[in-house]
Amino acid sequence: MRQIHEFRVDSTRYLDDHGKPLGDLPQQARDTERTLAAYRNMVLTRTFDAKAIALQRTGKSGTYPSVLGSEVTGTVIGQSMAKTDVFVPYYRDQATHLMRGVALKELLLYWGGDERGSAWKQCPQDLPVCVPIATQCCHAAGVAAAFRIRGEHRAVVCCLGDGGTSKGDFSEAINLAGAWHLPVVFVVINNQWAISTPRSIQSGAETIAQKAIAAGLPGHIVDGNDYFAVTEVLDSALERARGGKGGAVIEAVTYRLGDHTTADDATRYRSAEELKKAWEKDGVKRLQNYLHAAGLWHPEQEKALQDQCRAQVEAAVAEYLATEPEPPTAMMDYLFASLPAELQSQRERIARKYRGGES
Amino acid sequence: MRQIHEFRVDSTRYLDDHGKPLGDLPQQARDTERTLAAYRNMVLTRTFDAKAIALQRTGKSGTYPSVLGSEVTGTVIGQSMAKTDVFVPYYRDQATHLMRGVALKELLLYWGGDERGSAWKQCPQDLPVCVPIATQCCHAAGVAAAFRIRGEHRAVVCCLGDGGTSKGDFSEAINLAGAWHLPVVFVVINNQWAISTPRSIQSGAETIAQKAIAAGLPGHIVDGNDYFAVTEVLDSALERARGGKGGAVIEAVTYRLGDHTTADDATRYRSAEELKKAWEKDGVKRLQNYLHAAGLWHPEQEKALQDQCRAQVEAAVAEYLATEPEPPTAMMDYLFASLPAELQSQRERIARKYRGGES
Amino acid sequence: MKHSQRRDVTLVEAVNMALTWEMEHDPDVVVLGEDIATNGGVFRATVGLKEKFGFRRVMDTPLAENLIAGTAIGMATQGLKPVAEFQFMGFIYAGMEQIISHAARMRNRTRGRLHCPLVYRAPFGGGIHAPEHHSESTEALFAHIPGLRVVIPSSPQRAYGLLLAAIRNPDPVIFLEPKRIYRALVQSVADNGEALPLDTCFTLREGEDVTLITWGACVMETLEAADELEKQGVSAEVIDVATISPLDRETLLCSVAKTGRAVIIHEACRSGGVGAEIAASIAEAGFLDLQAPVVRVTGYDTVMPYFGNEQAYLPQVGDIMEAVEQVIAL
Amino acid sequence: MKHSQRRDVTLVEAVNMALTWEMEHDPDVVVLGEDIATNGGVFRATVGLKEKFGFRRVMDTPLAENLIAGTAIGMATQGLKPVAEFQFMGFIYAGMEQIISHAARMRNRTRGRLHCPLVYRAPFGGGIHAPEHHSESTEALFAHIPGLRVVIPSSPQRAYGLLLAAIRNPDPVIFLEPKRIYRALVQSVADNGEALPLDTCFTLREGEDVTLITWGACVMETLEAADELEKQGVSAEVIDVATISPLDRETLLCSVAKTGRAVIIHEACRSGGVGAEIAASIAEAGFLDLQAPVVRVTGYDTVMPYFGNEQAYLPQVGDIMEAVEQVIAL
Ligand SMILES: Cc1ncc(C[n+]2csc(CCOP(=O)(O)OP(=O)(O)O)c2C)c(N)n1
Ligand SMILES: Cc1ncc(C[n+]2csc(CCOP(=O)(O)OP(=O)(O)O)c2C)c(N)n1
Ligand SMILES: [Mg+2]
Ligand SMILES: [Mg+2]
Repeated sequence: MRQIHEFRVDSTRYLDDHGKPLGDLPQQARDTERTLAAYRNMVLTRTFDAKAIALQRTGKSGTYPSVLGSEVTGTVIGQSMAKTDVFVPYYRDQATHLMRGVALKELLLYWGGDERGSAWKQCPQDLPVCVPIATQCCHAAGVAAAFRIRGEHRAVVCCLGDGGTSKGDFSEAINLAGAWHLPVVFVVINNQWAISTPRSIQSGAETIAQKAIAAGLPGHIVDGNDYFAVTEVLDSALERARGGKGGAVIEAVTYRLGDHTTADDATRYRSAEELKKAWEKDGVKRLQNYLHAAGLWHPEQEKALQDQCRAQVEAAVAEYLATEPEPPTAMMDYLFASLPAELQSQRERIARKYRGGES
Repeated sequence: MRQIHEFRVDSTRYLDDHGKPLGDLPQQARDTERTLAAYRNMVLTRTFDAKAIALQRTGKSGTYPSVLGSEVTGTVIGQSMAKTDVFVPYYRDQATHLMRGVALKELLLYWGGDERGSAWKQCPQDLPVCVPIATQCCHAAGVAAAFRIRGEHRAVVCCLGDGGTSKGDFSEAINLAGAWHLPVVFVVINNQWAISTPRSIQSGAETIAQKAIAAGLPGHIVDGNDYFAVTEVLDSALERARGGKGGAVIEAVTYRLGDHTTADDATRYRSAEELKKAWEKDGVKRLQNYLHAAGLWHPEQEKALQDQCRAQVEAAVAEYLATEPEPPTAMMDYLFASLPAELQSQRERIARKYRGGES
Repeated sequence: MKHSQRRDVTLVEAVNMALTWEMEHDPDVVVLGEDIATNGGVFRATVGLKEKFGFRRVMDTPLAENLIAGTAIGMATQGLKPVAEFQFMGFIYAGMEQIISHAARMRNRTRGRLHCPLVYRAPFGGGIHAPEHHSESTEALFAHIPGLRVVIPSSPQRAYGLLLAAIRNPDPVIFLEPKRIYRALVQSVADNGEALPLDTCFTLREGEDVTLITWGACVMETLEAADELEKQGVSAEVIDVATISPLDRETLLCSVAKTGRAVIIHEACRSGGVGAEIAASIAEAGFLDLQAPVVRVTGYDTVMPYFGNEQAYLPQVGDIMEAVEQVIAL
Repeated sequence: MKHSQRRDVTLVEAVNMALTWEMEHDPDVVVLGEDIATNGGVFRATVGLKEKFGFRRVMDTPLAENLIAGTAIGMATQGLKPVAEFQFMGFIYAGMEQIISHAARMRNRTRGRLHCPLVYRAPFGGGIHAPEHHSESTEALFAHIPGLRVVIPSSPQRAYGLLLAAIRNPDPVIFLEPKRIYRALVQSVADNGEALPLDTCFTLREGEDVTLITWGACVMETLEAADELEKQGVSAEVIDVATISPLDRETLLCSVAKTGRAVIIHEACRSGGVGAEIAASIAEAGFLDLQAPVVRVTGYDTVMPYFGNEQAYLPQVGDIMEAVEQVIAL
């Protein structure tokens, strides 16, 4: 006697590769101000990104992971989240951080090797950039559990990459989200690559969204370069979460248009051909096309925006470069709430060693 | 524009709770010898189990995890596996170990706190009992990868519990099995409990089999107390694996009829009512009923088998109790292939300390 | 309301008493782990908490230590004070990445913006006839990680006072409970919410001739040895290190300055154990005080044997006596 | 066919040379890890292997260190000799449970029936301006685990010879590569498949007045300090411990017996570092030889700072000089 149990995930897109609506747009599309605000953030992010790479190339900063290709999804996350929600990032979320109010200078400090770059003023509860892959998924579940424990109607958004879904942390965290009905939405930025490892080696699963089924969570695929699709799917997932209806896993399908980081050379493992194809789906250009076609955006506005973003980034870079380095003694000052007696002597040694090292 | 992607798992059973066929039996059912051999192993396992518990209660052994409720699935695993396949167990697989040729005395030594209980003579490549939950899943993937690397047509069976599926190791291992098309079948013994934690707290997923979808593997649910159902599903999964068609996840639905271990008291967290219901589905009794009804088994045969199993177990226990303990110096002798100079002096200290401790 | 009632309790009961007190007085304290709610923990350390405080604050988790470690961190960043239990120390390793890379660093890497006021509890050590992987003493792994406090009680009173201190401490604390003495002795403990200081050794017995330095279950054998030594006219000072990281070197050095001799006793294997750091520190800062080398009485550099031979692995009173005779001889 | 051709190589190239040699001569050797096949590893340690030996023996894995650690164990039980790479030591922690509870114990717990002839490679240490979590030196965590060998090369020649020895060794070896000196110096290495001994220190420079004990990248600063000291008329013996576990105490003690003074230099934080075990061992067994306390020059007991301040964390030549002056003064 054989029985069948069925499971499903859905996938959504509204714009074609060139920004032409494939049919009726969701009603959020009527909110022109929101759409334009998103577009501005995408352009700012892309302007920042190019500058950050240049700083590394000229020895003025450290290894940096380009966000090229993630701007649309990242921007939507920042837009859909409420101020009181908590964002749990990985390390390629510049677009979201900027929407959440992280200062350009803070991002520069972080990637410039200065811990103060994580002392975010505007979104003090958001978790810092997370380098150990997928570990942040468990933190996201914990933050969401804290909301549930206190009966707060807030939600968590956790970002990770396609590679991150192979690490147990992701499975354990989404499983807890399902078991405890936690208000947390996991957004997987599927940019097709984990450094040199293609999506196909990462998992035999046809889609990443279907991993949600293992946790009893709804799974959604969305074109990560389609502003309207990401907005609709994320808005409704966050609404469900805040309403106590539990979490979700969203696979945002996009492509990593840059090297993995400035330390990487993607030409070693992927073809120019593939990259060229991916550029044709670029979501920023796509939204720009849509705005132009809809008569909501004009070349001179574009030029003004470009100039404004460049100026904003240059100002931040100037600030960053003018920032006094932290004194070496700082390495002891934030380890514990109060420095144990035992470590005082080590701190004094550092202070002695570095003239003016005392803070 | 919305699209739907569908996924499925199947579930199989052939016998009702009392052993009455629900319809036509699979053709394996015609192999009476195989069926009787399985039944004998189930009875032997159950006899051993009761004795092992008694030994712990009387201080003649250590903490022991009763296998009550897993005998049917465990026996089928041992039966379906080829001698050249490799078994990667957890710690509740006594039924399988006995089918694979592990000696009763070896099992007694292991649970009696003697490492020699893992030096299995008859199945030297099977991995030892694994206590750290789900860690064995990665070993199973590695053994299967070794087969693939060497182009051998062998398969691996890896056992774990329902609780074990919550640990990242399981997800990571099945994901690799899917990505690399490894010849490994994961059998989840879903006995509804992880010590005191019910299946419902373990995951929000309606079934455990659906976790296979996350890895792009086929997932099967089977009544773990239905000898014919488990046999059919496992036989075909192993055939696929050996044929290079990849792995699978099988959820064997059963119930833990005993305490978690002799250190546990299940009455603290589950009802007598629930336990009574579970006994009504007992797979050993179920198969016995089937055999009687089919005229393949008679009361006197049953009695003879019971006596024979008791005698066999008593003999093993006598051997176990008569076994000289390992000398304390043994703790140094198997750490490395050859003891580093540095550890020699520590070994000598042990030898000096324990008269006759020198081996 | 400090209902300062005294109770005769074992070490594990004192743990339960401290958890109960703090959960009653601080709504931010929550506990999570495997089998800790309905079952009250496999050692009963959390028994009764779910009934008193409800499943929202007393949470049975799915079976995943990495998840337990990481979820507690997420909760802590929201200002909760999670007390997470690892069922046995042998199963904490899956949580190492979360503990080392996040719990220990959250405050430092965010320059104080976020922090982790959490406690990771785990029963540790051998000697209870348990199955393999249930007898670990790898406290040294955590003592080497900056940003963590590692606290080990060795009596019901210290279990109560130190656990309260650990929960109230704004930084992550690894709280290791010597299960071999979970029920070895009963002490009268005042249930008044009074914490004991962290980062401080406890001198359990004053002496002149030799300093015996230990922690955890070995405190029992060490005190026994001190009694034996007294009969032989040797006056031993016994120090329970209690907080093995950060280490209270001052108390240790003052004692050695007095006795001129030190023996360190721990259950963990010898090489790279916490005894090494203590011996190195004493040998360096106490160089001129020492009249004999600092000797270590420890487990052997091998895996803890299955229980049939575990006693042969554990340091015994005789081993301590032998070591003391050796250093006294010089 | 020992084509004993010499090549001028860096440390990371020597690693690649050793892997290539052994894969050519032993079909059981396989390598796995993240980005090691097509990309040849983020430091290029495995470049060319996939082209030479094919994807069956050179495997890019999904992104999961626990899986990498555990899969290698499974392969090893089948008699393969996996060399698994952790992309950075900072990401090895997810594999701790597999390494501690299985790799280190398989032989012991099966009484020799199964074993783990595997190598876990990881670049470690700071000083290369890397992002956070990319500059760990937590070798002490592994040195405390019985059943593991922990090997750290500090030159192209030793990288070649020690990696060959590690792969051929029938037990698990943690092979930590000091990435700060991956390309710091070029040596002529004979590609002849000759291994160097494990469990042995290497005396890099003989001296009379003080013994400088170190390993990994710090060997560079230590040799520099020895040169400086010579100018000042102080003759320093420099020992590269190389195999930090199990430890070759004999070589260290013989040297201290000669010099009467020892300074230990390591990058890892001070408390509970491998320097503690070495200092404790020397202070105990070398008690009568020591004319001054054993001093440690190490990283501080805090998290390695982001790269803006990492130099302030790392031991420098000046720190070593200072320590030597201190022990010589006595
Ligand atoms: C636990 C861990 N292992 C390895 C690394 C090294 N590493 C950094 S990014 C990366 C690839 C991640 O790919 P993906 O998750 O797809 O995110 P993407 O970078 O493509 O956005 C790896 C292997 C790490 N940071 N953490
Ligand atoms: C990593 C790890 N964590 C915790 C434990 C303690 N423990 C032993 S068995 C068990 C429950 C396992 O339940 P399940 O996987 O369903 O298997 P079952 O015992 O029910 O057959 C737990 C928590 C362990 N052995 N390993
Ligand atoms: Mg990616
Ligand atoms: Mg179970």
